[in-house]
Amino acid sequence: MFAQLTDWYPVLLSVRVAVIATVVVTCLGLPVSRLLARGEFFGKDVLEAVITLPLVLPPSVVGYGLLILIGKNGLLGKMLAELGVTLIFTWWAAVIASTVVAFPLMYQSAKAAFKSVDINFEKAARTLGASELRIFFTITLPLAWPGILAGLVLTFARALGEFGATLMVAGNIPGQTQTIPLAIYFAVGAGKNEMARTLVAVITVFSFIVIYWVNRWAKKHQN
Amino acid sequence: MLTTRINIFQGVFWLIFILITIFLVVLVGGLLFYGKWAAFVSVIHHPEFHFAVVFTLWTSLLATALAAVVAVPCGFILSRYSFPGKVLIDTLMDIPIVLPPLVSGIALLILFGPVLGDALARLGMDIVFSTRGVVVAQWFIATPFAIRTFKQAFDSIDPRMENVARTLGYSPAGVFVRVTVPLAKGGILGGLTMAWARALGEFGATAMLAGITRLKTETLSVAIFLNMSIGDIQFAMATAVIMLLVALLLMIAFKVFAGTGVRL
Amino acid sequence: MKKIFVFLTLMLFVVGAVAGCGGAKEKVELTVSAAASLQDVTGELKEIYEKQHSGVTITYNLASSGALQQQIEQGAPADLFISAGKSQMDALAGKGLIVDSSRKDLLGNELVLVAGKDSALTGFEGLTDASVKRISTGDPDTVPAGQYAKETLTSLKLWDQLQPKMVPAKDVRQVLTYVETGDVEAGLVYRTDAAISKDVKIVAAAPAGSNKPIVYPMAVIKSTKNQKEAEAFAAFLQSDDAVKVFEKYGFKVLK
Amino acid sequence: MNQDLLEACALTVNVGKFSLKNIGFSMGPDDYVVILGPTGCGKTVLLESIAGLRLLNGGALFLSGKEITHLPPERRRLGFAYQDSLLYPFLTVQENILFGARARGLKEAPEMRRRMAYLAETMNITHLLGRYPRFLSGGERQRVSLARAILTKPPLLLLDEPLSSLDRQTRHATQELLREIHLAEGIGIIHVTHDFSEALQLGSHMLMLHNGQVEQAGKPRDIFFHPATEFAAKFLHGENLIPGKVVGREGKLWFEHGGDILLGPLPECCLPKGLSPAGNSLTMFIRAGSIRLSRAGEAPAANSWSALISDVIINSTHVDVYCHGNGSSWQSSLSLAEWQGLDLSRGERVRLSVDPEYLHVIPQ
Repeated sequence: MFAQLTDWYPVLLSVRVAVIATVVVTCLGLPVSRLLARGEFFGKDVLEAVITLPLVLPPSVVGYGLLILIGKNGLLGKMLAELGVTLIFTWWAAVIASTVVAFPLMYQSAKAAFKSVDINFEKAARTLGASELRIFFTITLPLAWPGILAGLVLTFARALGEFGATLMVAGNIPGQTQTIPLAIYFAVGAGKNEMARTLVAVITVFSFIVIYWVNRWAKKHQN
Repeated sequence: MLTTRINIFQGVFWLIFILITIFLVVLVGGLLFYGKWAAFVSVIHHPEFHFAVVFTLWTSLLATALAAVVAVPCGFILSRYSFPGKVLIDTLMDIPIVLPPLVSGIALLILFGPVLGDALARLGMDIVFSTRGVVVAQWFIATPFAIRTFKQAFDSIDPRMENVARTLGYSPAGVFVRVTVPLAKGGILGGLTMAWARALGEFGATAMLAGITRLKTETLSVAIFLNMSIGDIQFAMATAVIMLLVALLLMIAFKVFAGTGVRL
Repeated sequence: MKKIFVFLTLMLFVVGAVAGCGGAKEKVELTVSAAASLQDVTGELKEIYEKQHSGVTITYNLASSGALQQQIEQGAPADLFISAGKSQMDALAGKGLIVDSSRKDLLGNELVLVAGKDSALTGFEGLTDASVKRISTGDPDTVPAGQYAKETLTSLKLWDQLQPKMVPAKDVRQVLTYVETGDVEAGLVYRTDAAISKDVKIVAAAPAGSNKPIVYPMAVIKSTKNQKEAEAFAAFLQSDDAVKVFEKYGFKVLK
Repeated sequence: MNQDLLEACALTVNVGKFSLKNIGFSMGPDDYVVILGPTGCGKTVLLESIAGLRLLNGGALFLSGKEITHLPPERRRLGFAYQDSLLYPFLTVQENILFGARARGLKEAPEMRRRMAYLAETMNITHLLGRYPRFLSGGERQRVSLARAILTKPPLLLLDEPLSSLDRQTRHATQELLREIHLAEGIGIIHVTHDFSEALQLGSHMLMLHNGQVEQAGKPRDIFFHPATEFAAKFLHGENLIPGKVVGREGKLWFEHGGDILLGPLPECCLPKGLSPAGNSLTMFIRAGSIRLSRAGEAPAANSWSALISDVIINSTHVDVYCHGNGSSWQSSLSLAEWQGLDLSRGERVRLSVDPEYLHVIPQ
């Protein structure tokens, strides 16, 4: 039924990629969603739609777009090459792919959460002389926390399962850029059904434990 | 002093915001300009493209509607009721997001092939290699996003808001329609957008369950795959870009459509 | 909010109407699961065949050979399978899912070394050069082209040496994309695929005998309800009419 | 006797580990009942149970003689308003007020329109009708919330801390409004609060809750001066709670504290019912305002004792003097005029005295 898992590298790599991508998405996503939740300006609708786009495109197309962007001859790739940085075919490319693909999920969740925060709490804090940064971290963020947590779970899950874009920009180099979903894909293709099943079990159990733990934690802190 | 602090804070936010926007615009722009303009024209006039657009729109919208039908009660129950194993089930509903689409596709293939295939065939409801399969696959991929966001949206409602409506004469169903849903509107819209976007771009599970058949189960994602696999990258990318534009228009239309008259 | 519900209900209605349209068909519909790289050529053949046989509709299900194999193993309703590699067909034969007598090697192809248009690469021996940083082939375990590439490089005694440079791809198309964008300096693909791409050049063909013969086997699936029609179509694919079309696209037809 | 508006019989409600036990009371159509108690005593749970928002685990409810125990909230037709006004943000003020009419399909009915206009007029919110709640102040929101609750003329209005989120000025105005609603509309009110001054000012009846049980019920004034338990006394800011014994002397009952102080005779009315008090350890309850204070030189008299001033706190309306005597602390409140006439300061010896009619003992 199951195969002995001798190579744990894909598992460790997947965890690393998913965690870093989640952190990056959070750091980038919160400011963006906060601004768009409150601000009103011309073209906001279009901008919002643009941010949601990586969700719409098939991941392989996102991967192709990234390849054109951060590949050796890509716009960004050339600039980075001059600085001595190569992203393509490294696990950092996997992080970037996961980040781009999962970003809209955090954005949508966090935006709804920020919108639901009663603006009067912030106003009250402002009249008490708190700085904007302080208000954000001590008032807005805690009040919006449940929604952000939902975004975190979605982001983490999506980053962990990301396949199409990762395959394109990070390649499928065993021991270097092969994450679990990639390993599963190639195990299935090679007819190694036991290995594929084992890897599916690993990724399912692992994500189950993490998400379960987050949910439990959230439930406990709800009251 | 106060003003400078505000400026630094907002400056950082705006900086990140602008960088992300530029990044995404360049990403999409790369696809746009890597192709040739002639390709766009030929894509727009191609009957296969017309089929794929219409097919994708109705399958993805149907999948989203079905996802909403499932996610509204699921999200509501997960948000409002307490029962043993609730966190476990809550977690279970997120798992399809983690699974690589190929695995989801195989799982669906097993379910609707060997397990349920005969029964469904007797009902004339074949799923495997049919257009229904496309909807099923998209629905399966999109639903967890809707459930999670809907639950979150229901969570953020003060139950006393609903209590007041009960005392004002509304039945539980009336409260749900008149109070709960309007209050959760932001989250529900966000969830629907996510689910729809995900259904729109779904490829792996669809390809596995519904097969990749020109002019039959050809969604835009499938069209992109088909054109890429015969080396017609120009055509594929033009399709992708037009797909983006269609999605963009629909999203904005949806927002305007749903947003009229109600301001939160 | 009410509007959204009205909208969704409307969608359901429309969709119900569309879904209800699939009435009974008198025509025989053949589902051919074929490797995705065959779609253009098989598309042309479909038109010819349907013109000759008005009672048959050919429907192609196109994906990578591995995915097609998976679908057939899970009982997906395919009638004929054209694989890009021998191993997928062997796997199905091993499970007794194909009509063994119908199995034929339909097409042949050739493995070539490709590089970017401006590449200075002249042959396989140049791959060890430091200027070649990355080489892409199909994944040797899953992609038939990758298997052949491994055989060729092994027989040239380059495989072990080139291992650190390798980027295994999920199909030939991905290899070509990498070469086109310049992210890898060289790749090994089929001649038919290399011919389509305008941004790559063929540097060299794999030396004769360096890999097992590249064949595209086909077979009728055992669970088919249209065995007669499937066999008839298989015979057509080997007819002279079909050979002309295959050769137009650069395939070798095996008899 | 008039028919009761609401009769609650032995209500029991379990909420997790907390439970409301055996609550019974009744009120007439003209009553303004205040339910008083500290946070977590079950006030809100009781109110929600009456409204039908929580299932009863036991007991029965009757509204105007009809049993409503098993009716869902929407069929009880009671008015209800929470502490934070909880207006619907997606509706204008007018739509919020008409929300209850909409439930009955009467949103466009002329009598409802007239009623809304009338309520808006009396509550001074006519100019706000077209606005969305987020543009309203706290007091305005609360008035809209009240208008919404009484639009369809419910016989009974349930209010959960309606004043506690308001500032002092708004609170006073809203208090007036509540009184007016009660009198002019003829609506019975049950008003939950933790503030006993609110209870004293508004309530015709009071129900004090503690740990899910009725601690004491009665007229607010009676409870204020004659709390039945030590908890009630403390919660009503009882200043002097002095332990001691009740002793019988000359056919009367007296309160003895520490051997030196003998207060009495105790008035009959203030003794705990059903208790043979003599010899029992009890607690003496005296309001600070009932204790008089004089200079130490005056001759000892009945119901007086000597003490040392330990602290003096001067307020704008009165002066609180804290004393120490006979091993106990005493608090006396003086008017500013009295205080000026006495001219005392910390450390001085004084004589405290109390009129026997202000004595009240409670079981320990």
